[in-house]
Amino acid sequence: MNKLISIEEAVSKIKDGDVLMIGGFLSVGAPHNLIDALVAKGTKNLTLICNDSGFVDSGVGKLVVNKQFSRVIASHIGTNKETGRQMMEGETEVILTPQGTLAEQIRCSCYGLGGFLTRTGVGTIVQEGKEVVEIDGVKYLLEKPLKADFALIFAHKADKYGNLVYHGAAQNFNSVMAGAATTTIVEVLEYSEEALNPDIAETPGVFVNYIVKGTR
Amino acid sequence: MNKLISIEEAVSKIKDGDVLMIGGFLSVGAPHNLIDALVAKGTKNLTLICNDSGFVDSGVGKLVVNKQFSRVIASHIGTNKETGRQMMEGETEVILTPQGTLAEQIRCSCYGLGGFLTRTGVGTIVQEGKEVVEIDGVKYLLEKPLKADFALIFAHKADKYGNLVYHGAAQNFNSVMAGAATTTIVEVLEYSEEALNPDIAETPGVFVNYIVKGTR
Amino acid sequence: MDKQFVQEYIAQRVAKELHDGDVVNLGIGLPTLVANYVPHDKAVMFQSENGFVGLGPTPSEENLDPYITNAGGKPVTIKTGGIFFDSATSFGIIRGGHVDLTVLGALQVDEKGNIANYMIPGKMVPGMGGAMDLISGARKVIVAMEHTAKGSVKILKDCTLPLTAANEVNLIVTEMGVMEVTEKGLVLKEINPEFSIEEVQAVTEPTLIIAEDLKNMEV
Amino acid sequence: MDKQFVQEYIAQRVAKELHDGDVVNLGIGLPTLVANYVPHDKAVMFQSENGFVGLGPTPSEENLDPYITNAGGKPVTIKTGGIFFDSATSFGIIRGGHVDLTVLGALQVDEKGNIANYMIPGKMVPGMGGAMDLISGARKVIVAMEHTAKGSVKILKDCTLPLTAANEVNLIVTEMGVMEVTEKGLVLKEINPEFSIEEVQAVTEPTLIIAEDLKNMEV
Repeated sequence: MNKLISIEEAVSKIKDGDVLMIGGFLSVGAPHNLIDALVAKGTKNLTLICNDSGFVDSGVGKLVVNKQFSRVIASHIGTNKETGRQMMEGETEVILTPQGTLAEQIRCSCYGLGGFLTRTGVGTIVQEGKEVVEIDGVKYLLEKPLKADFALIFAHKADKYGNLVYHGAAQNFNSVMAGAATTTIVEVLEYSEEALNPDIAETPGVFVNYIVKGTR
Repeated sequence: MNKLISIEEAVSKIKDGDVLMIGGFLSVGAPHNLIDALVAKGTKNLTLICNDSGFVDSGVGKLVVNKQFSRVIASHIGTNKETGRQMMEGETEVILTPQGTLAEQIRCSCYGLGGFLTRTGVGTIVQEGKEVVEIDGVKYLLEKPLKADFALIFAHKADKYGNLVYHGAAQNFNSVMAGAATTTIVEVLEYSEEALNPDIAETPGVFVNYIVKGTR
Repeated sequence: MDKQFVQEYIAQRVAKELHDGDVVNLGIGLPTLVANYVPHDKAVMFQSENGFVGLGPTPSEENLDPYITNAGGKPVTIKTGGIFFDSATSFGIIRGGHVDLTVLGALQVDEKGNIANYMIPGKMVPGMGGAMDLISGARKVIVAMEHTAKGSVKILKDCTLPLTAANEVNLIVTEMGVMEVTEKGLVLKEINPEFSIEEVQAVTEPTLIIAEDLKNMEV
Repeated sequence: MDKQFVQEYIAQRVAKELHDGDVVNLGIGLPTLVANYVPHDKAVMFQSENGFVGLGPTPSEENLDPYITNAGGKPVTIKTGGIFFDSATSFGIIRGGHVDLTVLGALQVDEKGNIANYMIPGKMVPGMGGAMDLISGARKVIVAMEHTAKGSVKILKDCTLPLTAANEVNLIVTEMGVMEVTEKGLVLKEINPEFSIEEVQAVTEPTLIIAEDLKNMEV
């Protein structure tokens, strides 16, 4: 059960057409080294599930610029003009989702839930095509899980069992995505053969399949 | 914004007929001092939401023995014979709920969600009276949030802002209940005027209204 | 009044709505300015939807931590007593009513409390980010904006742009006055003494209900 | 075979179903014994539904920590590499298919993979605890039990007791054999050479499908 692999081995697992969850918020806490290796490899026709589409020169935005996505599911694409251009010109399908709904949809996949009810989006465009459930006079949208082949996430530190800790605002979607895809690969600043304190470790190693060492 | 109050002041807020979430798992990680003060006060006609009903001489079981609950919502009551007796003789209404469903119902209240879909309980007695939603050929039960007036929880340490850390298996339902009731009161082994490390603190102080110091 | 003065004036008035112990989320732009006017006797914690409570000011260069950023991706600090968490918890705090107040700008707002602030059909749509969650989830929603946009009316009977949320706005603060959204319509509670009621009404589509105890807007 | 021998025998056979890296949840009673027979070349982590992965043996008196207990409330230890979490995460692990295998006892199990193991109508109902979640959520569900209860049949065409879960059991291991739940019915894959097929069938309600490569049950 050795979870530590090279970045090359990690990205070689990802095939054309796969669905990827990628952590980070405006590229803060993104798995930058995995992204760079994926850009170099040029895997195509991917689906991105991410809070946003980063910047043209940072984070998942590099993959957008390299035209590796045919579909993007995000809460915000305003910081990367290329995503907007691809959407407007019909090159890439873009599905915009409220940020809290996106986080909860990802969690549902990890937690084996079939969906959840939220007031967010009621009476807006987000409601279109969704079931509206009324309970005690309050309307909710039924939102369903988002599934993925890979979750590419970033953590501050991992032990060899895959237990993770985060630092600062770099946690964002990373810990939510851990375990939410068929295969979870974490990029870390620090790797430890010694086990983390079980009271302090945040993400259980059972959610993590592979660990790669990052360089920044 | 002083959150630290005495145990007496804390239990004086709880009135006959209130709905209480109480943390702990077979009385491990239960807020023992708050429970003892509530036993002494004798508040009646309460509803208990808890993983289990503890033991006759430990945890929430003491409140059961003192006949302070008219309703108990739990996943298991087998370790406290008095709960079973009260249920069989019609003195106390007992609603048995799968443990994972109970945890998620409590979280829904904290997180402002209207419910969730789970496969747990499909085709069993738990399904009775609930909406069954079929998605892609899989059947789910629609489970709704559990609301409460008070969450009485236990943590290892609190800072004066109400941020909490836990130890060992004492976390269980405690961190899930924090913020899930109108008012959350935490009993702690250690109280600190100094702020906890923001990377390590687990429960945000925004979920905690009052802090009391425990003695064990 | 020049634009900057107007914005600071609105922010100052909004700051009077803060209560001791409040957890507050400020939208980008004008609402951000509210943080500069928190009364000194009130302990207010700002929430940052990318994952923490305790949002503090921009760091000095030597205190800069690349992993401590606000929802705009800019370096910030965390205040004593703050705490970091993941995006699911962040939106649990937002959607579960644990944010006491959110302050946002708007393209349009109407007398039913509907708000449109994230897209203009035909133009590039940046996405709603956390705005829908914030407006639907926060206990109190204040729209803080200039009363008109280059002369065109923004406070309407019915929003014409796609909504960010329906029936969620509680209070509208502009440089002209303070308006509360009620079941009967928009109630003008305070007016900037530089304007007459008629002047305010002239740039407001729905008929304003004038509060019996209409006050002068003070900052 | 005496009762203890039977139980140890069943537990040993179940242990052969463990794979390197598996996350496993063991029910109370007989299933707990499986932990004693983990093959030395396989790293298996046990999950404890009260909130951790890495369940270890009973502590010595000086190592006892009152806050480290198993799902029965008894003092245990946490192994190196384990981690504590809350009940929502614990059941996220269980319901999200992150538990590779759960082993439980049963009052009744049937050829459709239905299982009844938590209540007998008219008797005191202790509650399902985490059993419904575990059986519905784990990737593989093994029922480990004595073939009959004091001579009465437990493996049925249709469970008559209230179900804990429907169509979720994958494998049944008793002292008489190993049976797989398939769409066609119960397939006898292994038989304890101390018994004949006829003897096994005599205490099993549904007609057993005999595997073409029926093997002797070995531990």
